[in-house]
Amino acid sequence: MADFLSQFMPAWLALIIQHVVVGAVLVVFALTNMLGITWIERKVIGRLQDRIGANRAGPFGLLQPLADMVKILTKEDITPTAASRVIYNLGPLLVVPPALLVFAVLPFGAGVSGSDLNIGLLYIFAVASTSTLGILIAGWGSNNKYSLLGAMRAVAQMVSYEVPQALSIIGIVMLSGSLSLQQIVQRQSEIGWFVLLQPLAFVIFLIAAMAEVNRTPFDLPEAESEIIAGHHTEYSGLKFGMFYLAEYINVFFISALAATLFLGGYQIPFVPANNPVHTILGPFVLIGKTFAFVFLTIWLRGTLPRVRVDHLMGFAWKALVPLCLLNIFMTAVLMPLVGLWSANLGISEAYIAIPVMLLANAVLAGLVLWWAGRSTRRRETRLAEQVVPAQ
Amino acid sequence: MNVFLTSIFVIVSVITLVGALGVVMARTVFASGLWLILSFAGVAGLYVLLEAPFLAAAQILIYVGAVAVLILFAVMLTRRVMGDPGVSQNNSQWGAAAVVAALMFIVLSLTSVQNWRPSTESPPLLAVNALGEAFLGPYLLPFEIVSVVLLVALVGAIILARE
Amino acid sequence: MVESVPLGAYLVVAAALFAIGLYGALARRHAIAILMGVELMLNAVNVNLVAFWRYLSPANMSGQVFATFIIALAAAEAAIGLALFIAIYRSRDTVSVEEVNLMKW
Amino acid sequence: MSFAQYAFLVPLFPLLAFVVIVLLTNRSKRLSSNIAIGAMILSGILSYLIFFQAIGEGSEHVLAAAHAGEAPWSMMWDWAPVGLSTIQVGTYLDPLSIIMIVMVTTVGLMIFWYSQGYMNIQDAAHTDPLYARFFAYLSLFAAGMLGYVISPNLVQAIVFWEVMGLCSFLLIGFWFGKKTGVYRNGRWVAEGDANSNAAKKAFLTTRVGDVGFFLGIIALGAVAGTTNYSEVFTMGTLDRLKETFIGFGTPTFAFGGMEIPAVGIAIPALTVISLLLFMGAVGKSAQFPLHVWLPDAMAGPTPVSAMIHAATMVAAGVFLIARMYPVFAAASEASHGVNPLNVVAAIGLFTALFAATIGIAQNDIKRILAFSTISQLGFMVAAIGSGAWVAGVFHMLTHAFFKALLFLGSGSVIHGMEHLHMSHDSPGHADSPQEHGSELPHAPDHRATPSLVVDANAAAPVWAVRSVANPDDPQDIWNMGGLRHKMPITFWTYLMGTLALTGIPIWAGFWSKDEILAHTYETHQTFVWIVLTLTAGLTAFYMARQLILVFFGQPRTAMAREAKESPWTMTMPLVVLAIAATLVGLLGIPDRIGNFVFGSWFHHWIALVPTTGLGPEAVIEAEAPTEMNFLVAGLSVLTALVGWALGYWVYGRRQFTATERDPLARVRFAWNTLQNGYYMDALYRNTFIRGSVALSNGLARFDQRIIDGIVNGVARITVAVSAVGRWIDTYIVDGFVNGVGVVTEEYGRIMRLIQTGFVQNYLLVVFVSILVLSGIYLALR
Repeated sequence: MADFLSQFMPAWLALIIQHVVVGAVLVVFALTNMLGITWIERKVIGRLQDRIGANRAGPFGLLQPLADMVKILTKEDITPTAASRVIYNLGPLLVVPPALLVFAVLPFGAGVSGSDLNIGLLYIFAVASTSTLGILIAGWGSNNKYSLLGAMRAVAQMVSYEVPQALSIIGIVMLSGSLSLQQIVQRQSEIGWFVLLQPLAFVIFLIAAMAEVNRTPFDLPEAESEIIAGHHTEYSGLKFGMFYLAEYINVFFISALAATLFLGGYQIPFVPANNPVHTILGPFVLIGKTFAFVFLTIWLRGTLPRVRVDHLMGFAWKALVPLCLLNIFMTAVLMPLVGLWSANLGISEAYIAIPVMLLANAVLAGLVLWWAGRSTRRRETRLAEQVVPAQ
Repeated sequence: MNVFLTSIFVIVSVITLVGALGVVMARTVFASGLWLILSFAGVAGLYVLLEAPFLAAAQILIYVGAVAVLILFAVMLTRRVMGDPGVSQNNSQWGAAAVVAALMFIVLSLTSVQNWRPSTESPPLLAVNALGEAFLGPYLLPFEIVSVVLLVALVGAIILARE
Repeated sequence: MVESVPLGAYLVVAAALFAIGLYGALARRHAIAILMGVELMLNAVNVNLVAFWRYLSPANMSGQVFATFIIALAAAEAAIGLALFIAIYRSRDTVSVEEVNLMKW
Repeated sequence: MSFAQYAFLVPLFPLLAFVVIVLLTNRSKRLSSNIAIGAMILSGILSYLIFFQAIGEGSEHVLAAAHAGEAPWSMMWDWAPVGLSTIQVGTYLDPLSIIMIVMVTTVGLMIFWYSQGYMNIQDAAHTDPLYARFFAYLSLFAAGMLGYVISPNLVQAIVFWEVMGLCSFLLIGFWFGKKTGVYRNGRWVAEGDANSNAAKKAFLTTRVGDVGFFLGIIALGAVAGTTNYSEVFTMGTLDRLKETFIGFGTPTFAFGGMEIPAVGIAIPALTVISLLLFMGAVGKSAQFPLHVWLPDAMAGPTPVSAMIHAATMVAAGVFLIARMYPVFAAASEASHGVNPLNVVAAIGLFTALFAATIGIAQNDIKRILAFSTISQLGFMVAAIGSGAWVAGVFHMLTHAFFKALLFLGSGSVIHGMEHLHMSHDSPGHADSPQEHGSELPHAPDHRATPSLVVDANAAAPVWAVRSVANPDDPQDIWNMGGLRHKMPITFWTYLMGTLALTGIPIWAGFWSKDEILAHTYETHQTFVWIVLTLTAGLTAFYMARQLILVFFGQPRTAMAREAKESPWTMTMPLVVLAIAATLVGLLGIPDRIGNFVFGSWFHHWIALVPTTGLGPEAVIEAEAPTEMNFLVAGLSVLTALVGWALGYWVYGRRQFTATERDPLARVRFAWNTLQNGYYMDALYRNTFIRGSVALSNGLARFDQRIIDGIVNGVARITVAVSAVGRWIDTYIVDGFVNGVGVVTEEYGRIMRLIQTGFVQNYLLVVFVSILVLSGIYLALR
């Protein structure tokens, strides 16, 4: 597009216009999806709870998100008197941009992405890590001790779960030899979807991602029954809408990322990667896969109870992180061997890699579960012995 | 192109320096922390301009996402939760400090501005791969030492901070 | 890129950042603010390293390698420093470096 | 199929066994020992495959390939880049290291096998509570020795060397909870921690040598630029090193046509390196000044004694000298000042004789063997030092087999003697407090029974004179007797080992010992020859004494009467080792006798020297194999027989009782001296420990009396002078002085302000200084 425009104007202006247009398209895309997700969530949760869900505004309640939006925008905008006005208003402003910025590198089809950075994954994690700042600032700026405590909890949770989330991806980076998301997707057409090669990492990633975006069962920072409503206790109207918006965009993005990293992204199964159909159909396939994950998160929300706060950190540091390290180690050891065997046997890598990695993952998972079960039983035995005196 | 990049450089530099000035001028430590984030982000922008995207991402990830959050956390933990801005944030030697800093700037600038001859090479296409090879090749020993230092710092911080 | 901005410009920006950080480290009262000044100085050094890398020897990754080392060490330093401040705060109820004077004379 | 390519697996198997046992199977005893033994079997199989491959290719070819750094005989991998060079790890298989891995895995496997029985695996109630850990340590130890033997450079060597040091510490102190005591008022009183003290002593004493070793490695690395054997042992490098000096200044410099000797020190590099490396060997191989740790190390479990003190660790020191022989030889050829080989020979010779005499007066069955080991190590070191390095290595090989056999046999005897304790608690058992109490409810009786006597004084030697007979000590040979009928397999195998050790023809020890003696005789080192022959006689005497008191006559205590033969897991290794101890000498039969069997096979296998060229032709035979000298052989056999006969004459003619004094103890002074090992421990205590205390006391007194006296005297003089000066002072100088005082005080008060205790101030000063310096720099530029 920049090439086309530069016939009429200076090159730098063309570049700026191109970036603005692409950015605007992505933002509109993200916002539309966010509205869709809120509707789907209401309907699905309703069905899970044996209700019908939103059905008043428009057919099937399809206009409900718009109605919600109008309601939120027309609410009174409150600033607590004791709060520092600048900081208080800065919080919601800082939450949304990271949620939108990450879309820049998401591959929607072969060659269709905002920008194919060759450090794409790192970019995503870097930008996503800044979303904690908004929460921290919101908690501090509200000048309310519950907000502050909620914000600190939220930040602690997000910082902790960032570690397993990033570590679970390392296996994929090793398998694809690149941080570029386009290349990661390409690689999956050669060696098989990474969900088959890295099932453990997939599970860890999903868990950590749920915690990152504060979804059930990790929604302690903002759940009403915890510390009031956490960092957005004092916010109302548009500012609360910002948090709401950011959260749902994050859910969508995390789902899309999971689909890209583990489910082959825009690829249609059994269609070769270089088939031009991917350029056209790719975005739709990706959105389809993404909504499968969105449905999964809603399903989890409807099903699982919330994690207790004292278990939260321990789970990340004592269970997920070591497991990630084991997974990295296993991948590092097995993949060169797989390459060697496939070269020796003359078979495509995928046919060797998938069974080998599945088996190794199964063995590792089995060992970990066995060990966890044993240590739990031991602890229970010990506790039981403490309760009943030896006499 | 020239003007465009130059103006971006100017903007990013101004952001960096304004952020830095904010850090040392702010009335509360919390505000200092916020300005610090701005400055870090500006430095990340400088890295992007210098065609070191990996470092830019690392800067955002580590400084903005981790160090700044850590600093804000510490601010929250070390001041009465809703504490007042307090007395002057500067100590008695701030005047001398300003003079020394200004002189330092002058000296550094004097040595900086000379007729550098930039190399005509361009950075490697896959800079991240080259960086990784550098880490595990010629810089293996420092790399391992840094790893050990990080581990020790982790353990030390936990031991220091727990009651 | 190389033609748009001279190396000296980056160095001057880094020098300014360093000087501001130095002022922060010298003049601030709050220990955490001093730490912030130090972080600024480290960032200035990093800008220098990366700028020299880009302009003088882009093929050799040493500049980026050392910048990465500095980032890692700065993170470690921040963690340790803040843990220390919190420990001091617990025992002395202040983090003003002027009041932490047990070792004086 | 090249097995040598996989030589790195030889130390890796036991290492993996260690990791697996420690991390995973620590709770399952039987499984742990099976893993350890399995790993050792794998290593052994691989070693033998490598050995046969090497035989197939011929040792000339192997040595040339290893020396030229060609795979598979020499494999190198980069480990850590350091500055300009890179530390490498790898495997270096020359004939010497191949024969060593075969020996170590064979003997080690027997010891592992035997340990199962010794630690009572078949009897769950008496199994050692730390059984799995024991096998983990043994595995790590074996890994250390194997890794050391095949290391291609001294850096890897010292890494594994220290692994061995660590393991010896862990294993000697294995029963760290065991208390020892003294026999007082008819019962045993717990006093000290002989085991943990012995472990610490072994660790620290060898550390003294290791400092030298480490410095030697640094010196070699600094001078030669590498410690890789294949690069150091080239003619070029060695010739260059011969002319290299370490020191300051130049040896001479020219001045107006005159050669003037320079001021400064210049030490010939090779001599220094050789002597420093030899220090490591002295520590590890328990040579004279640093031998004191080895007898105490007998406190460890007996398989450990066999492992550490027969087959592996102490051999590591001798192996080091053999491995670095080219350096020693080059240093000797360069002949700058001290000849290192002469030092080696002198130390070895002294140690051999010295330890043999102490062995005569020991009562503890293992302690006799310990001094015998020191003596035999001295034999080997003396052999290498006097140029018979092939014979020395050969003796190390045969010694490993028969000394391992003797140690294991003594363990079997002790085990049999403890049968009484096993069946019902002994008084000693009841009296000795158990450190682990509830944690170790069924400590085996090795742990519970006091066996060593310590003085209450902590500074006293860990082992001391046996003042009163201890009826419960299962290791005291005076408590034994007549075991020949109780433990026949042990007796016959022990007899084989004794015959081998004392150098009776056809047994292994004879051939290796004779080769050494013949070499020294034929190279006209008559003094060495005489002393070594004498040592052989003494060896025969104390071994005869031990054999007679342990196995012949009638049982002297209840323990001996109740003794039972050990289980087959212990006796089978004994039988295997007995066969080996009998036959392994055949490998080195001199040409003149054994031409039709092996014909100096060992010599042809090992006595090769690489030259500068390439390929198998580049390897030449270092020297012709020493021929059988019937005069020398006859004399040494005669001496040995005289030793046996004397032993029989003193101890064999009548039945002794357990509490009777040794007949030789009539020569009271000599006996006590010998029994206390020439009071070496006391000497160290009185010199190094007390000496430093006394020195400090002396200095303190010097300080108090003389320095203070001077000061006081000066003060007194000053008082007198000042009385005179006071007048002038008061009236003339005062104003001036007061002025100075005021100025100083003010100045001090101002200066004190600099020391604010305020970090930012200091930082400010630092940066001001930087500014000043850079200002100066910029101004001057």
